[in-house]
Amino acid sequence: MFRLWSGIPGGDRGGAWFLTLLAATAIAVPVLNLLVPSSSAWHLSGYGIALIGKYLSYGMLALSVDLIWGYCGILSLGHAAFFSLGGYAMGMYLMRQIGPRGVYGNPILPDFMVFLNWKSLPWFWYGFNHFLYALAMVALVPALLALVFGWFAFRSRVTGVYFSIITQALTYALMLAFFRNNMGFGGNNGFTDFKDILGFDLHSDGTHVVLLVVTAAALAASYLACRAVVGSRAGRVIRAIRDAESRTRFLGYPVESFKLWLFVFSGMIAGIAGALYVPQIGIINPSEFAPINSIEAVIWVAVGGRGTLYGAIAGAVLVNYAKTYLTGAFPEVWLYALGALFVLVTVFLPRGIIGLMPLARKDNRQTDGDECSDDQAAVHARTDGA
Amino acid sequence: MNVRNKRLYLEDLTVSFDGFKALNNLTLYVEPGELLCVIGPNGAGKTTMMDVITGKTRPDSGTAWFGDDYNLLEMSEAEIVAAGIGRKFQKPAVFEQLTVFENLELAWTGSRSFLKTLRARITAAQQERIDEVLDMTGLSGQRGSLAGILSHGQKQWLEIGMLLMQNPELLLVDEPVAGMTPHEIEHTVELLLSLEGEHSIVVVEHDMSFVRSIARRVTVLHEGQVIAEGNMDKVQNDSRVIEVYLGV
Amino acid sequence: MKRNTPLMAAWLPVAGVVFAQLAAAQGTIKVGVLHSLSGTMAISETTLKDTILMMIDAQNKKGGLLGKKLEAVVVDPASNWPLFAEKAAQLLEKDKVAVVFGCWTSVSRKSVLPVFEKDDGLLFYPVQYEGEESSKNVIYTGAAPNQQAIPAVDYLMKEVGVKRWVLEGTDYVYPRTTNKILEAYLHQKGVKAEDISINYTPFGYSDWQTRVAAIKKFGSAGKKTAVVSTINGDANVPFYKELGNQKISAEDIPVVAFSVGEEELSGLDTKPLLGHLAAWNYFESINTPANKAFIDQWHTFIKNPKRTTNDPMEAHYIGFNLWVKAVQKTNSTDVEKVLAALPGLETPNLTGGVAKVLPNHHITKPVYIGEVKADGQFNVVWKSAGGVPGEAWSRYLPGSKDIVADWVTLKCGNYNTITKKCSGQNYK
Amino acid sequence: MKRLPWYAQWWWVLLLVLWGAPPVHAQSPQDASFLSALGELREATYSDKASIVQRLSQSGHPSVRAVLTAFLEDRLYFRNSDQKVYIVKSAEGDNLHLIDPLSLKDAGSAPADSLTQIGTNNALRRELRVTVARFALSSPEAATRLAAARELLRSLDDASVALLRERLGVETNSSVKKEIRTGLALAALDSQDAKARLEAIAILKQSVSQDVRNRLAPLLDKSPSGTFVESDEKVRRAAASAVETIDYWRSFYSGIQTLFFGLSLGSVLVLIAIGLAITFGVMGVINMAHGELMMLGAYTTYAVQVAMPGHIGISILAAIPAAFIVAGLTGVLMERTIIRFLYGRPLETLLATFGVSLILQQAVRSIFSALNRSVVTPDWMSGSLRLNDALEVTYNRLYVVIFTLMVFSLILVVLKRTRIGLEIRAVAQNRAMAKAMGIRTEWVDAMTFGLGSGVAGMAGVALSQLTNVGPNLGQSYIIDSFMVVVFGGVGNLWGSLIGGMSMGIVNELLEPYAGAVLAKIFILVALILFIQARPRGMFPQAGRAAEDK
Repeated sequence: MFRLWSGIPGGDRGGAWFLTLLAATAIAVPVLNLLVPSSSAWHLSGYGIALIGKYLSYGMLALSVDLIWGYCGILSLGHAAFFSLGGYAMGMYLMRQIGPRGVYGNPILPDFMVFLNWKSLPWFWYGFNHFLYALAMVALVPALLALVFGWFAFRSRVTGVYFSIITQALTYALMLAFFRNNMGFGGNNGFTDFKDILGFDLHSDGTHVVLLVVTAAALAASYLACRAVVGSRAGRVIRAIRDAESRTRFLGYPVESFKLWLFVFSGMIAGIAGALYVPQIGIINPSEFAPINSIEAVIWVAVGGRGTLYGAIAGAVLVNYAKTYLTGAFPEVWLYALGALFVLVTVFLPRGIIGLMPLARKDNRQTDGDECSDDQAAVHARTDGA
Repeated sequence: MNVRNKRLYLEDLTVSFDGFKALNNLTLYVEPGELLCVIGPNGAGKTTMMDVITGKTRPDSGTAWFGDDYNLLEMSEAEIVAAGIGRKFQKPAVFEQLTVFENLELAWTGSRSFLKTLRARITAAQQERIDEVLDMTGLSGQRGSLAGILSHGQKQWLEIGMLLMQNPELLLVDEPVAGMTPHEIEHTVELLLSLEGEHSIVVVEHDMSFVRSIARRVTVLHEGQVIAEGNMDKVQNDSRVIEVYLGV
Repeated sequence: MKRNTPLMAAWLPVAGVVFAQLAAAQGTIKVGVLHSLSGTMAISETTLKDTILMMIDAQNKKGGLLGKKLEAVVVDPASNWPLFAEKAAQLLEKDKVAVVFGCWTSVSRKSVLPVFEKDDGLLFYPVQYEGEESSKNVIYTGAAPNQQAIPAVDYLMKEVGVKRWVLEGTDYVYPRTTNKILEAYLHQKGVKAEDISINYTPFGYSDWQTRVAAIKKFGSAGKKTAVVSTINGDANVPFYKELGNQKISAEDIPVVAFSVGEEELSGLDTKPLLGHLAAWNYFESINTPANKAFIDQWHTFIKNPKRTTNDPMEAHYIGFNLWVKAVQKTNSTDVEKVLAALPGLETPNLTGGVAKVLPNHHITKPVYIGEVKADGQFNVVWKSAGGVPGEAWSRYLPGSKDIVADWVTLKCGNYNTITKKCSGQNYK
Repeated sequence: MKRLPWYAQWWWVLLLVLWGAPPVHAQSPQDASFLSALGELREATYSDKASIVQRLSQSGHPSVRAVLTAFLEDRLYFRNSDQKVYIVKSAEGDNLHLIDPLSLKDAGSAPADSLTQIGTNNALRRELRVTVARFALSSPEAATRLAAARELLRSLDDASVALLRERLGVETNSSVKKEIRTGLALAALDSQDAKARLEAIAILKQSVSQDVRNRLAPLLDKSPSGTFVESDEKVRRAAASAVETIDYWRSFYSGIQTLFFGLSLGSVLVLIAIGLAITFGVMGVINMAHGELMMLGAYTTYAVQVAMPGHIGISILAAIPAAFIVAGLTGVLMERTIIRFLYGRPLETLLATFGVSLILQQAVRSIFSALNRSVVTPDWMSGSLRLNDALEVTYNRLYVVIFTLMVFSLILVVLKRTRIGLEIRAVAQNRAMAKAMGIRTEWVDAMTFGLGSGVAGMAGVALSQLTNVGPNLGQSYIIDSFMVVVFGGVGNLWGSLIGGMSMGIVNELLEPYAGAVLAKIFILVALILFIQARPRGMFPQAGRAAEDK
């Protein structure tokens, strides 16, 4: 445990604060929704839960982007692909759960297959009626894609802008593919009209509260995992790669495999985030693959502050709340505000809003700060004694 | 090849960049534990030689062996490092975003694989070694500062320090004192001399006074070839050297 | 603590979600408008938003409803399907609207459907669609396939003598289903498989050279050929341009479209389209007093005498009036009551007929077929005798021919007459 | 078309031979029946209208041709007040210029809303076209005669055949003659005399028209009774070889057509990529607003057209520099206010420019509304260039190809031959050195970005002729343009040209087999794999973008 916390030089108070707030949310939401009577103004409606759930899953996506962009300098414009694949894997499970309750009452085939006259379930749908199998796929499919794609890309030393562009091509190609009705993923409509998950009714607030708490837990866990990574020596190697790739190579580090591992790990997190997103939102369709989504995810990170994990998450929450609010309050002009936000942040706040914070400036040292913090000294002291 | 237990064998190396021969049948040996200075005018092929040794550049012909059992021409950069050849670049290349301590830590010999480094922790031995090197390079005071804010000289030392962390049998040091104050140069000299014996060291340098102050043996390169070898005085009196290099 | 406020601030949104609900105005009846104002669908949907605003405006001038003023709650789902579900929940749970008018694409409807059934809302859906659906909480004021596609094909077969068919569509559920129905229908009418060519292209497809050349080839086999187009909005302009340039005139190979109306035509140079057909339940060019009044009202409201009207606008006009009637009849805006009152309710449409709500939550609509004129209007060349009742479930699809929807007696949106079962319902 | 009794047909010819003889005096009984027939048109159903047209065309009245032509062109109206039928000069405008259908003399003018158009539908227009074509066959202009002959060929009946035979003697123009011969040959296929049929086939063999093929093919079929439709075995063989030849040539020409499709798609890709090749390739700015700059160009085209109504033809040309300026200035503005803060941080420019793209999109929505804008295609750009019966090349595509090549060579000249071009390249290669040599790098940056953006604007003009002019125009092209640049090799214009063209051709070659979507996916995947093999694109080149972040 100590290692986990001391992992990052600076032991990061920001992270501590973030975890506390996350816990607070995970407690407050059930209370406000289940205990507070719906008559009260303080009651949190299912709509509110879904919103917060969405923010948190997006936060997780932002985390995965920040891990490779903020710490390893690899800008992936294809993370929406991992997110969506995770989402689709979960969606397939939820579709199979509908069973005979579909409008055509077909016990095996989802409705969209029935009215396209499909006779039998395509092979890649097998097994998705088992939750655990689906769960495995949620992580494995994105991981596999990241592995194959990354292996090719990094091995042939595709870097920087080129990498960004081909990741964009990747997610774009996947979007086109999933739009095809012949693919067996419901085409443009994707999956919707889910009934229940593990037997719990997806139309009850209770289920959504649980989903939200699970999401919060997953977010916390992946946050700690990411921090453990960037805090480890591997994390320092990764930052070294970001700053001087060839020099790191001359120190004898297999740069490519470091990048690959990180990319796969990050892809997995994105996939899990997608899987948590789908049941709370109630629909998954190909437009989730749209390159624009990947770009937005990157922007959340930039707004929050790349290179600080909790900053990325905060960015995701903030930007999406801004979207929710503006699309409601100023439907006609919200794009101006959003666009301006992106411009201003990138030009004037290269370190994001977190960069404004005293505590962040302290934590940031592990990436671009100025002086070793007491904690690290502590670590050394300890190991000295050992 | 017959065993003559030298540290480094470079034989008949030829490297040409579109026509221009950077190395031209260069042959050069380094004894175990010796401190060899390589001098020569710009374009003599000093850096190219370093590149060949560290696997950055592949020669058109010739052989390069490290000890009697490593054929450098068949090894990747990483493998060469692992085999025990460390290099200090002409321009100091340290990780400016990492602290001095972390720079040294990353240079530590040990498993380079992702999973290992993921679990790796600073052992007492490493701690000692790092402190030791910090002392040698006189950077103990800056152990916690980002390498980016060090002075030019300090960066040079840090980089030498990183070499020492790798504890290589062969150090390649490229212009260590470029842009150093006399006082810093003095310190660097001590540093290098203190390393002599346990490591073989190849120093490439322009600064004559510096070379004289450290060199036991000097090799003069010109147009990719060795034109003179021996101690400083011998070399300085060599007519060809005078003509091509010192130009007096 | 103090120095950490910025990070706290980053968490405000979550709090914001909670506080946001404290706002809830009283004294007015809220009407939700759920149409994309940005993104790809804004092209079509902004007009519908304005239509509803116009209707509300007019209703308020007449003194509102049940003595209260109507208040529009407009949100922008930005052509983003998950956002549709989210905004629907906002309208129903946060703003507590009495009714929602919205959605265009099938996927957006599918996306909000569970929300409306969970929160027991009421949605008026104004666009022609593929059918195969009937929800307790939705009134479908647009055309079902039997109110648009089938009559159009009949017209081409009987009046124009078409023997060979190209079913050209954008690859999504509406064209897929419509073409399945038409294919079955054509086979039933004795058209051979080799005389039917079905093809799908992606959204916003713009390079039609190859496809149009293929259609030309298919059409040059000596039999009269027609194209039944279910191509989605954006891809139409380049499609017709290419048709025109490759000299395929409506006289040789007529194209009948189900999603090209006055609105779309106003966005393109109609020269190449001359004589091509569209099947709708309303045309701006239809000359009735009601229609004239509506067009004038629209022009004054939108402050632009050139703006066109179109079929989905009429659907909203009908839907809004039906809702007002139902509210006045039940003297309440309670969704349960209104929904109970709607079936059987009638209101005049803009083309001199009557729109009647059927037990399957669809309405009766007349069918018109028009040829594009140079001025971007349609010249009606065929009209159905009276209103055609909308069928939720196509009788031509194997999957759905045994399914019926009846919210009056059966109280079920898809009741299987063979198994005598009612499945696929979410509401409790 | 309904067959007429044989005497009617000959009467037809007679009538046309005596053509041009002016009526002895007005208001003859002929006029009366003519007028009444016209009158009936007002109320008649479309099928009735058809038979009325029949009657009119046989009435032999001198102004039949004018009236039917007007009817075909929707220029036949009746006045609401007195129900009198008139021809109008043109249906444009609020005040229509009337012409008397009998005397074809000027009959003053009347406000549009006091008149009602006599509508036509497809079937009727089809019939009118054939009828009018019969008259047109004797028109003074060869082009009109040619068109008329082709028109008649498409639906031959004995009347037309008789007419053609008549014309063959008098026809002087060779190509018209050829068409007529083909027509007569087609007719001759029905003749009883096998020899005549053989000769006909010999003539038809030279044609590559699908209609001819469709007419020959049945000769090879067996009738239900099992005997061949064409009894004579020699004729059958001749027909078979003729069909073969025609098919061969048709497939040959369709191959050429596919190639052209590829080139035209390719040149669109190149066009949308050139601007980016400059901003991204030379300056290393990942300009996500590139698509929106093209959108601005398209909207400028629209604005110019609105500004100069009645000059559609020129307006397109006028729009090109206008679009260049509008988009260019926007680009300079972007560079001065945002991008210059981000040099050396290419990935950040991606984010900032993405923000800009959102703003620009919403801006046009606010100004022009979310609806698509209709950009009229000038006549000289619509239709297609007919090379023969099997091969036509659409004008708009043709012009886009030419336009692309012009723009491309223009950019090359600017970059390679001008002072500013020299400075641009200098700054791209070594900013510090360029500065040292006294080049105002700041200014050069602005100019470079302005140039790239301006070119994007010009691309927008072309796109306005191919697709929707709406707020989403940009988004649909941005990815493709990046693909082209990266594929060709960042910082290398020639790379973009060859890259774009080859992507276009491959796409069109695949599409017939794989379908649009799979073809596209295939291209993308191939591109991804290609980048693995050549991480710097086809023609790598040093430039600010080439250095990695």
